[in-house]
Amino acid sequence: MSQTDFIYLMPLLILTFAVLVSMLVIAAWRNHKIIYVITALSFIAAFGSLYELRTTTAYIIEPMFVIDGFGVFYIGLILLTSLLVSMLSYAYFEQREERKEEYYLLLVLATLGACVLVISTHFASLFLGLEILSISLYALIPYLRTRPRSDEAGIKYLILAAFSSAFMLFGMALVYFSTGTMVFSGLAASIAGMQELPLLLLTGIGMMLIGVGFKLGVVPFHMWTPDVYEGAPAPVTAFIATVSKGGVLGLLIRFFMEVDGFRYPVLVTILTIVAIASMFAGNLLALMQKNVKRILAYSSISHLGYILVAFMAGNQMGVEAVTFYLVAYFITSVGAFGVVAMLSDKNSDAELLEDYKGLLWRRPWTAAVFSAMLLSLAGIPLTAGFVGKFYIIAAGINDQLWLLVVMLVLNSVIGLYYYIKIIAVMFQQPETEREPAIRLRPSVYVASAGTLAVLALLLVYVGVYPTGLVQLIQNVLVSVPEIVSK
Amino acid sequence: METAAPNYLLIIGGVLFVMLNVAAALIWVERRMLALWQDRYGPNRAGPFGLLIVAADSIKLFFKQDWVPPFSDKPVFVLAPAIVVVSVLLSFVVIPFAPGIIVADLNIGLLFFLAMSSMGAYSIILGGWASNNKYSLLGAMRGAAQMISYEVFMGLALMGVVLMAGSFNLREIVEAQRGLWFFIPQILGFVIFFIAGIAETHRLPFDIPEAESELIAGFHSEYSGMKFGMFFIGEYMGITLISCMLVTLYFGGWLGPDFLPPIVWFIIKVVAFLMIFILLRASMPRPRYDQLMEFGWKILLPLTLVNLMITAAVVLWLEG
Amino acid sequence: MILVWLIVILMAGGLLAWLSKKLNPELPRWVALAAVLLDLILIVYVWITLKAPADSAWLLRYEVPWIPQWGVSFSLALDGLSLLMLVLTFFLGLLAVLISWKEIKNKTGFFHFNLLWVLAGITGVFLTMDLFLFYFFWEVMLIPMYFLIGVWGHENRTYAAYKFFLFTQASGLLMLLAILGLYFIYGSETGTYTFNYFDLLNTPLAPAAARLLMFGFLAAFLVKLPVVPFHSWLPDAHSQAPTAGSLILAGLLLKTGAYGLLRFVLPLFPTATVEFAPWAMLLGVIGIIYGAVVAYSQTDLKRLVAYTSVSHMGFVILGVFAFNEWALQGVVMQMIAHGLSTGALFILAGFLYERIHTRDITQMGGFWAKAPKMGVIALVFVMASLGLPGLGNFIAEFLTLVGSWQANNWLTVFATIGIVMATAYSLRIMQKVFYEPGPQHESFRDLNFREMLIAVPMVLGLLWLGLYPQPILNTAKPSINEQLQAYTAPEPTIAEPKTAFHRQPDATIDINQLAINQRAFSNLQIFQSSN
Amino acid sequence: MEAALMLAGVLFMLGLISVLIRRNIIFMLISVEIMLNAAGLAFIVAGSKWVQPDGQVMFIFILTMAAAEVSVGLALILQIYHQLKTLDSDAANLMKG
Amino acid sequence: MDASEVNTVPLWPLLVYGGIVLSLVGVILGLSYVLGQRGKGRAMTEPYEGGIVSEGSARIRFSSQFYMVAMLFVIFDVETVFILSWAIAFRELGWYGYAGVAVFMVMLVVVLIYEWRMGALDFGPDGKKILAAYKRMQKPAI
Repeated sequence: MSQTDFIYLMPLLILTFAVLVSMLVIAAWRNHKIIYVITALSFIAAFGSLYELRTTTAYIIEPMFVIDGFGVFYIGLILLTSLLVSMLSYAYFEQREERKEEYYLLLVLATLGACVLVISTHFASLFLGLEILSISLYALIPYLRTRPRSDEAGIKYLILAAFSSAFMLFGMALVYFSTGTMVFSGLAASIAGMQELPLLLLTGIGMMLIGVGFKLGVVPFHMWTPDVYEGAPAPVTAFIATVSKGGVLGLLIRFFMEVDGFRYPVLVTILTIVAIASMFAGNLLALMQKNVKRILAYSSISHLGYILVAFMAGNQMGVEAVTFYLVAYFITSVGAFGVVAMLSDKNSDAELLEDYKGLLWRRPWTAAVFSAMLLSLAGIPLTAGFVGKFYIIAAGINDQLWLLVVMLVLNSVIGLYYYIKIIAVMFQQPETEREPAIRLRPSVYVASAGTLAVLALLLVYVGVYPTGLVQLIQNVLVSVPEIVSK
Repeated sequence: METAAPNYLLIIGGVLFVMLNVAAALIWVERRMLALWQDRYGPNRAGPFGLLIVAADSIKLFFKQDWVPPFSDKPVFVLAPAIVVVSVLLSFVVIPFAPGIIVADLNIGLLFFLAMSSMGAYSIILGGWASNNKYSLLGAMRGAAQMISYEVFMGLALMGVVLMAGSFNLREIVEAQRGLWFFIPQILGFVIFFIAGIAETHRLPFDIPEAESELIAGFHSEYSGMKFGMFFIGEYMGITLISCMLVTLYFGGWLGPDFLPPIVWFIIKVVAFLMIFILLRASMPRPRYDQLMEFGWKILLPLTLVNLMITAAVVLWLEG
Repeated sequence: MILVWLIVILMAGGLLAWLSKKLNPELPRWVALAAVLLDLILIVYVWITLKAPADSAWLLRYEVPWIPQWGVSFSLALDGLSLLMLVLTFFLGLLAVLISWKEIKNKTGFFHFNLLWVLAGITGVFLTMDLFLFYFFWEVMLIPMYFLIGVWGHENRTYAAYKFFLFTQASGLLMLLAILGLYFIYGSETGTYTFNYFDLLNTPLAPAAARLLMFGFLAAFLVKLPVVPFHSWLPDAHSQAPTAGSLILAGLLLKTGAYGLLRFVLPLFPTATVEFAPWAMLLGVIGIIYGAVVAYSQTDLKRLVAYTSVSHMGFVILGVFAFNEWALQGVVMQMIAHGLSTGALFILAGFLYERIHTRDITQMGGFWAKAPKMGVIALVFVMASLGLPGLGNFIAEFLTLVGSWQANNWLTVFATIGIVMATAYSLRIMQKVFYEPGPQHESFRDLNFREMLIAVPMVLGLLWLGLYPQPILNTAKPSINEQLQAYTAPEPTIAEPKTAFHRQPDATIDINQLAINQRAFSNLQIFQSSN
Repeated sequence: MEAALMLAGVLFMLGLISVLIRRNIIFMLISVEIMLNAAGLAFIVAGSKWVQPDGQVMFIFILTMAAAEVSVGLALILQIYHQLKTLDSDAANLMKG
Repeated sequence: MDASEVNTVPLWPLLVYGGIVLSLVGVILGLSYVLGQRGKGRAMTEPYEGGIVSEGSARIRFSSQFYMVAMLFVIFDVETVFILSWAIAFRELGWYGYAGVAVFMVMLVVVLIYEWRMGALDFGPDGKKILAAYKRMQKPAI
């Protein structure tokens, strides 16, 4: 470690420091606003520190991390998303009676984990990042202890996540056993010459994929998604949908690109099946749901399937598409769950379809934002989701993945149905006049309404004028030789 | 190793024999000493100065009914006292009584000791739980809480010694004390280890899990016969073990002026500590459970950390 | 730049209309009216002032890069075909605003927002010369339409809106795949990746790929048109939509399908289209007859009119796949005439619904006596729909049939039978609604001034189309020739020379055919001037 | 070496099967711990095969993670027991679909 | 760890010792089973709870404070593992390693402070809570 190493790890250090400081502050003086400000500032500071890191060459901290454009971009994305989530959380928790302060602590920690994940190049750092993220989530999911379903969601996530961690670890151990290295590049070097992977190594990589699959919530490891989405507080759900999955995805891209897993037909076949199954399972199961959070959960399964389509392209365009789609998906998910959080009252989240009846007439702006988010999820023009889906289809066609692309298109149509269903519910005239939502304090209201407005504007901006983002993604990928060379 | 091929069988036999007897003798010693300090006679009927009281007691225990309560969890109930004896006896394996007199000169000796001593918590919690008796359960819970808490401070306090000696091997730790016994630089560590040691053996004054006056013997209320005897003897062997560890880690083990053989130095030091243990029992009142726990977490833990950092800094500084 | 303004005015007008609701619930109507009127004036001004350059069919072009990384540009262009379509769009748009004046009472702001954005999407579709942008606008016009049906529609609106949306969206995605396929094939062949229409026209395509890609485009356009197996969304959507929605659906949205066929399918995939032509024409004829038969058996007035659309659109596809100037001129005429006549019939249905709150024609009757003005106007509309000479539809259908006769005699004969059936269902409307005695309705009033303001221009428009169609034909001619160029110009080089050799006969046939067409067309002009 | 790896594999399978068939949440947690420790064992075996300390380092990490997880898990289980009065995982199944 | 050094310490004495210890325990338990008298008393089948007849099962819920201790133990004992690994190698690591562990310790201390303030380290009955409960009990009377 040298002094430059510290500069390059600055975002992580800032987050760690923020955790310690807020812990002390909580110990000294419990105050929701102060902790929130510290959290937000730490995210902003960490994001600001990325300015120093924008590079065109990869900086390697042996053997754990590599800070390259890809990593910096993902860290930035994660930090901004977390910032938005924390802003939503403020309004969400302000009206609740539980202890609120520790929530931010865990949020920052989870963000830290995700950041570690996307720059790791070693099994140890991978594992550390993943576990920092997961363990924070174990506590975040059942944070509202008095909710009937929160514990259930928490324990389900805990057991399944630990279960998947075990798979991942055993897989790593097998890989380590057969290659003698835990560094991605070393692993790549040792299997570079092989046409066929030895059984032990294949099993190892397979088990690691199972672990990643669990965290991503793709079929057949998707069982936890709807329950956890439903049971967790809305901002936490937004966090899981975005940062948690995005971090793991960033890792998966880095690992696969480095190892060049696309050379092995077995892995490609498995991933293809997983992608198709995820798309179908997510969309078909979503059709039957009456709970908005569950619908979004199933939709997230299918969206991960879409992302895998671009991932399967396995070239630079594929990575660009995944990254772009991820940005769009982040904006959209945070926005959608932000609306859910905003409409939630003191006792329960606004999650049933009935809660949204006539929303368009009660709160037109909120409903408009929500509609925009849903249309983006459905991939309708003028929204970021459209460009993202377009990018993915383009990447798929470019790599001749006709089967996957056709499946994707088919699923887009199925998906439309339930997104539109929610929108249709918002049109309906409410039968009874619902009592007006509790008036939040203006400052709190502004925080969440402002966040939603920012998200909606971003959504349209990226949807109408994606050039800037595309350019940015292409620029940052230049510093990653593993991706550009493909 | 100084002797070319130590006679291990002899050592094994010797260690076992001595330890069992020391524990037995301790029972008599303690009763006599307590009596002395409390101005009464103590055991004085069986044999000269009541010396045979231990033998009489153990014969009695053997012939008592081997009672396993019908409401208990039977296998666990039987297993619990065995665990305490086994774990304590096994701990003696790594103690260097004198050069060459050691059963297994493990280079992770200290860790072995820590591992074995934490096994003790199992016997208490299993015994208390299997008894299916509310007082036993309470005693077991308290005992477990106390033991696992002090386990932490004990381990951390030991780290000071490890830092100075640079090894987990107890023989090497003793060798490292040739110039200066560690209890001088590590006075803080020594005090913490001593307190933690008492708590680990749930010896008076920290006998909270079995406090007769509150919990009617706590976790071993339902035990009788030789199974009770094993808990009983286990406690005395535990005291011996802690004394041996104290001597090894902080008081130079067998080291001493040449006019006495090393083993004798070791015995003298251990006996001194045993006496201190007995004296403590005679002189200290029992703290409340919460006082004990808070003392540990709020005072001992920060102290160990401070001790650790200072020790490391000083060692590094001295070595340039 | 004026092309951008056409779209921007509508979009901005939409937002403004939505926001102005806060000030006054009536304000959105005026804002919307102003926006559409402005556009109409603009486009008519363009029509009158702009003369086509001699060497190209394109009157105006506008292009700025949009997503340069993907070769996407914001590219708009106007030729005669688009010009006509835009005039129709803004004219019908204006009527749609007027027709809603009294019908839509709640959420006026959002309604006009959606209305104007549909129009904006349609304008974009007619103007854009970039395939990415085309798809973009193609989708943009769907969502507001969905809202129009879903929020302000009749009793069964949710179902209808779903059906409309899913059908069009699914087919649209297939088109997206085809667009991307074209994009990548062009990119890999030439090294430049672009969505530009004019560049992609030169894509060298292997026959198999061309066929697949063509089906992708066809899927979207045929569903939109609609052609018979894919038509089932149309009766539902048309009958459940509010009057303005039906007007736009029938008058404009269907035309985007026809426009897409003309603009994209024919020039992009000349050989594949020729292969497919007999089948497409067959589908067209089936549509004509099927639509007519089913229309006759309807009792719901709007549904009836909806099925007549199916029938009329059959002529469009018949004409498009005849590949000659006559037929294509007929198609263009049919698009405009049908936009006016069917739109008019929906407006009529709207008037009736406003008065007696039903669309069931068994509940109507004897209105001739009560509302003579309405009766006369309805008579004109119905006559237009059945293709009476002197009204626009006649010219359209006649031209189409002349063109298709040259392509396929038998199918044309069957299509002619369709016209006869049109007479039957059209007269049934008059008979049932106006002549036959029916249930009594209190206070059935005749058309008022606003309603006359809506109806009279449509009557005039239909008469104009029927009596003096030359301006329309002249305007459309250059661009139609441009679309047909692919069938006369030498074939684009094809990847496999063997196949190219096999293709040769087809191409010669086309050229011969066109020579015949040229002759026939000069005859037609004589015929028209005598009319 | 392979034998030790086999042992780890067997342990892992035992834990896996046990997670799948157990209905008591505490036992499920314990089974997961077994799986984690099996992974740890595999790491140590691998480390000793390549004569590197990495395997043991990973084991310490696993230990830490398992500890943290058990802490949270136990707290959650307490909460669930408090609410449902049972630890049957079928009972903790309010959410369906 | 040097492989040759491990081999100089024979492990068999440890195993022999362990075997003897285990068999000794077995013998003691077996002997007392064989030698012990048999008998039945009236109250021998009841748990002894200070002479009072036992009420209910001993499988009772106890204070969550005990779980808290378990968690504290888990946290800090695992930290010990890291300190341990450092302690054995701290000479090689030098001041650099010292700084690392210092950071680690700071984190530990922060956690400790936090827990202290949150009351995780208060094991006795909480006076404030009892008072609050007492006041709640009193309220209905007023």
